[in-house]
Amino acid sequence: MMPLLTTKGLSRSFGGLRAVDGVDFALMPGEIRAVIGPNGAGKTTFVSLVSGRIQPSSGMIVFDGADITNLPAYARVRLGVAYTFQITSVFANLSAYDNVALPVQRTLTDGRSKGAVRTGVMAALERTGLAARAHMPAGQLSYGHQRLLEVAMGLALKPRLLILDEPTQGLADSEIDNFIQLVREIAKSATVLLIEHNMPVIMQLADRITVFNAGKILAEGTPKAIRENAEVQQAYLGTTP
Amino acid sequence: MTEASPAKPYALHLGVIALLFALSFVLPDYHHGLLARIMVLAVFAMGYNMLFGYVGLLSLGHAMFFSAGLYGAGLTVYHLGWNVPAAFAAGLACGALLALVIGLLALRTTGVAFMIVTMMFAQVFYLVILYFASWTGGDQGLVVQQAARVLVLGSASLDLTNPTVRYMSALALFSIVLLITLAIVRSRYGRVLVAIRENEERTKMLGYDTFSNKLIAVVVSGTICAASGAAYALLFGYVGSSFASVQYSILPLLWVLLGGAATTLGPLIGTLFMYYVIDITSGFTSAYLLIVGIALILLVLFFPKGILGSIRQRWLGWLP
Amino acid sequence: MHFGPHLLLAALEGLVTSAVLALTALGLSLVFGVMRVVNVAHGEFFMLGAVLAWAISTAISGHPAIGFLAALVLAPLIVGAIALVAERLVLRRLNYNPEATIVATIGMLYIIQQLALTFYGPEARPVEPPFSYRILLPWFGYSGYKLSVIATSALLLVATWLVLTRTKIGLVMRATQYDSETAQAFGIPVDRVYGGVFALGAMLAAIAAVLIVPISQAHYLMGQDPLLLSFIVVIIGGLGSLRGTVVAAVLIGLSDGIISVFFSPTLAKIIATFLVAMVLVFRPHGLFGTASR
Amino acid sequence: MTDKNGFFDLSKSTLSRRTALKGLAAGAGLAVAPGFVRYSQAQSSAPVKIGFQSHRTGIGAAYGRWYEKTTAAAVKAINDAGGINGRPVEVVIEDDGTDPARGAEVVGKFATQHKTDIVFGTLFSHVVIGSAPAAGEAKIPYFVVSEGHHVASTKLNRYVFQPGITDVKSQIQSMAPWIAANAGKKVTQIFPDFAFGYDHRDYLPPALKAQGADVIAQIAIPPTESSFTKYFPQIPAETEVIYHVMVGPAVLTFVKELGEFYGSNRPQLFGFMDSLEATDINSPGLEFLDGSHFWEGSPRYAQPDDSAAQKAYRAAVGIDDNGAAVGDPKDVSTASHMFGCWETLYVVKKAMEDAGYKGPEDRAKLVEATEALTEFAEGPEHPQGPKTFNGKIHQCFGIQNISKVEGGKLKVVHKTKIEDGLYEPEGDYTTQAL
Repeated sequence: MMPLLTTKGLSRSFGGLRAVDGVDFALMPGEIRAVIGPNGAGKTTFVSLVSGRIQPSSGMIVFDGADITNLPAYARVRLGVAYTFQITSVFANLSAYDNVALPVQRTLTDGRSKGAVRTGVMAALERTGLAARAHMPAGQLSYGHQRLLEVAMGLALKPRLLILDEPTQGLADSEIDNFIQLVREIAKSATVLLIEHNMPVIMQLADRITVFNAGKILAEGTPKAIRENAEVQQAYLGTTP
Repeated sequence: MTEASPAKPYALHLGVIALLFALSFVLPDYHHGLLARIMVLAVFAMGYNMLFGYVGLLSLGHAMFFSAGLYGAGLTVYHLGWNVPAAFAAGLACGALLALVIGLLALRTTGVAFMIVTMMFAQVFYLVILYFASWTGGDQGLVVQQAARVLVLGSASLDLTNPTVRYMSALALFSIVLLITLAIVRSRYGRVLVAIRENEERTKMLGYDTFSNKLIAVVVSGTICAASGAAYALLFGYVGSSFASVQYSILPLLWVLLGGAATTLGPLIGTLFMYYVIDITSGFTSAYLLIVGIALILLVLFFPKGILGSIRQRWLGWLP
Repeated sequence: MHFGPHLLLAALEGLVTSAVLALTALGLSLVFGVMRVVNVAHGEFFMLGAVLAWAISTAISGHPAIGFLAALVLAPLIVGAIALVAERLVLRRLNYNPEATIVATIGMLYIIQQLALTFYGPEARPVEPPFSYRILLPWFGYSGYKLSVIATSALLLVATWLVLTRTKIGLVMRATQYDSETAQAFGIPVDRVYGGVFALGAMLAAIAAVLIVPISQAHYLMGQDPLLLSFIVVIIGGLGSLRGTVVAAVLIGLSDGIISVFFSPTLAKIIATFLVAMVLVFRPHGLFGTASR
Repeated sequence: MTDKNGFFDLSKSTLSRRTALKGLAAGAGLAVAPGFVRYSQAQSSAPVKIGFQSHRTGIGAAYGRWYEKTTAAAVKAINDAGGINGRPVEVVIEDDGTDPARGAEVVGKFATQHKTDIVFGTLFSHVVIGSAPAAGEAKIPYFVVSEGHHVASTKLNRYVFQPGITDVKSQIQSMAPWIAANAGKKVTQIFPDFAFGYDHRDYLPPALKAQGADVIAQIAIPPTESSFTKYFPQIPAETEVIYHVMVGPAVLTFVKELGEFYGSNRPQLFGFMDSLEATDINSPGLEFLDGSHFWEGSPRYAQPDDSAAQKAYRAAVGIDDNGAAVGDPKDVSTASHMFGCWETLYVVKKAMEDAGYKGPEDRAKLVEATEALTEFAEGPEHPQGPKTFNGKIHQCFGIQNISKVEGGKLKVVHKTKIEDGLYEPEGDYTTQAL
């Protein structure tokens, strides 16, 4: 099987700092992949490069067999690379409905889905349990609901690759359980790349784990293998209480 | 903007148009004439609102789009003897083309830089009008003769200098632009524009080419303003450089902020308000600018979102 | 006249323009940078400074230098006080909302302009320079006062720079500019800083105006050009950059003077304005601005 | 002078329709028994309403104030002498903001809200040109005191007149013989780079040529300029006369900087008074002008040979021997232009009396009666001097003054003849429909 996403020698430096340093990475279709690493390891920079929010200094990104290194972010989204923000960035002044309508109408315009905007929006809101709050301004939703809305927007893009940047941050335990269910369901139709700090969530969800440290991939493997990897323990697990 | 029943907003807008139509028959002559002018300038404000209200781009150079229409229509009549529809189309074309070029350049910037860049391009445009005074009449401007301002439709001919014809022409333009604005605002495109205003970065990550969307908005906005300018030249017969000065870039901003940014009817309300405040106070005192200034400050203190914006916020949430 | 002297003259003239522009723009830049307020009335504070300079200098008899010096001290103080009142009564209540402050300062513009028209009148009135010494160069004569304007302005700019970088007041202002919420959390009275900055900005404009009235005249509509030019200078220089503001003012003043040597005047203005706009298009954050924030 | 009528009085619309009906009835009556109607109308003491479009704010405000003073004085004089056709004259003032768009609105307001008989007023050319279409469409006679060439160019319309002040083309032309004979043959022009300056740019060189003199350089200054020194090096060294005409608040700067540039060793200077209207000639920095010459429409300073009419006019308007307001020597008038308001109102009076003008329905007759005028004799009604009037181009032509700055005063040293300023008409308004 061909990987959905590969990067070759992907690098990005800010000033003198090499935030991402020659990363070779491959992601198989249908996978749930977690990316972990200490703060400043380059995780967010790495997914930003993949999503096109920032441009690489060197290296190459291939998505579904096509070189997307020079594509602008919006074009990658249209190909099916969706990104949900680490810091909640829903449109606070728009209703939850409008927030989701934006990605829905995008897929309609691109011909990646069919039907009315309304149907698509409500379907995404149902899946995330926000249907009853469709007409509330997003800024007035609780924090947990805003995170869910963020996911709903990602879902509504009908992604083939959904990048979730610390989706459980700030969620209550009960919300986290629901969230895990949701991601499992998403994974039936999309590949998921997950940046996460919450180890129990990772252990429950991830098929494989990639560990970043100092801009490089330190290790990669099944949750079990990673847990037992001494290097990882020293670099990451060991340093976080 | 949720896809609620579209009936209410459309009914409201058609009602406003019907009201303006009815006013034509009851208004005293002076206010009849003034309202015709206000409707034409409200179109200018609506064009400005398209960019400022919905996309959140604050331009201080929209006088150039207005005067592109003004001169596009006025000069083709004056020098080339074109008829009214052709001249109007020339005005629109000039505005659209200018907006495209300015958009391509100015949209490389954002925020205050966008504001200053548009202001400077407008200043260049203004100086160009002065520089080519032998064509444009420079600061004195040109008069489009009455005889040239007749709209020939088949066998019928409409004299645009006739007050009723002028009022109805202004109303027709106003109505068309109002309904177009309403349709855009309620469309998928309108939703994207608002998303760009709220958070451009996020909008990009939802798959939208925000640059192209903004560029289209600049062109639409510029074309609407040009329509207003072209109509002004043809309906009121004067083409002059004062319309390209920075004052006429600030005015639409003021009208829109007064009426309520990002409200479809706000531009009309704001223009109407400003015109009548000046008209009324200039009758009481020669120091009327003082009163206008105080009125502006009071308004912004107590209606920070503009007249219609505040009404929408407090009472009528469904207002588009 | 030969090319060399002509260029020298154009450069001198450009420097005078730059000197006054730098002070005015610095005032706008402070307000803009620290408070994020687009002060459309800034040009009117400039005008008010000039008008007050006329009023003060004509009220005081004796040697023109006495009246002028009195104006140089008093006019900015009065303008600063007016600005402070305006800030307390209006801008603060608007919570410095960017759009609302634009409308409010347009309102102030109308009010100040009308009051000047009513109480001062529509005429252009001159103020006598403190001294009138004509420097005789081999090719042309030049006003000694104009040279002193350049020097005074440079001194004031250095003083402002010292205040901003070496004093606690400057530190407080910079902290507020950088992040007003954090500044507030650290116990900086942001509210009072804003009031002070607004007054200071107006005072700088007023000082510039007092310096210029012996060269040009006080007139109630004189505020528009300085306003527009200051906006351009502030943005070209980069928001909140004092060095950038000064460099941009010199650049714009000099280019205005020197381009006029080569082209017909209106064409020169067209070219200069267009070039500056293009600089901004390709350097959207100005010459010295930073991309972030 | 009243400022204001009711603002938004809906009853007015019905009233206007009733008046219209009355007008129709009166028209019918006129056909049956003209003598009777005329008599009854003449007895009416309803005032003749004149809408005065004034530069109260904006760049023209200094002129506006003095135009208002002169107008008030003329109206008082006319009313004291029995008004027009036995009816008192009432002036309604609206501010045009020195803005062409507002100017047009104000003309509309006079025609439809105040329902004045005519519109009268303003100075700045762009306001006149911007307002002209509104006057033509409302078919309301529009008498301007602008001195621009726009009326005589016949580019406006049949309802616009300038019968009280000579247009700038004629003024320039009549200056040329004196300049060539007395000031010098090599002339450098400095003028503002906009329409007012272009009249000077275009009309002076041929007029000088005809007198054997030459314009050797033309320096246009952009309208936004506030400092001028950098343009002076463009003045050729062999220049004998600098012909300068600047307007706006920056004029004083211009003169001062010219002084700094040249010192005492300067060419002859000839300027248009437009530069220094409402400005004290003894302002600091203007010493440099001593010995230079100016065009003046009507002299600012009282002259030894002033006619009785001129003296009476000055007294009525309230200016002292130095051309400043009586009681306020700092308040200098715009003497070179404002006399035009006085004279225009007397032309209106004459034309209304010739036309037997009774009300707005007679506006067309008023236009024709004005066009039929040919000459205005010097006297209390025309204190500036005699004038001829060309009805085809709606423009009058009068004598001009050339004054020398001497001892802080302006002394008239030459008066031109009317013939000096005549030129071929460029068109004919009377062929336009009324």
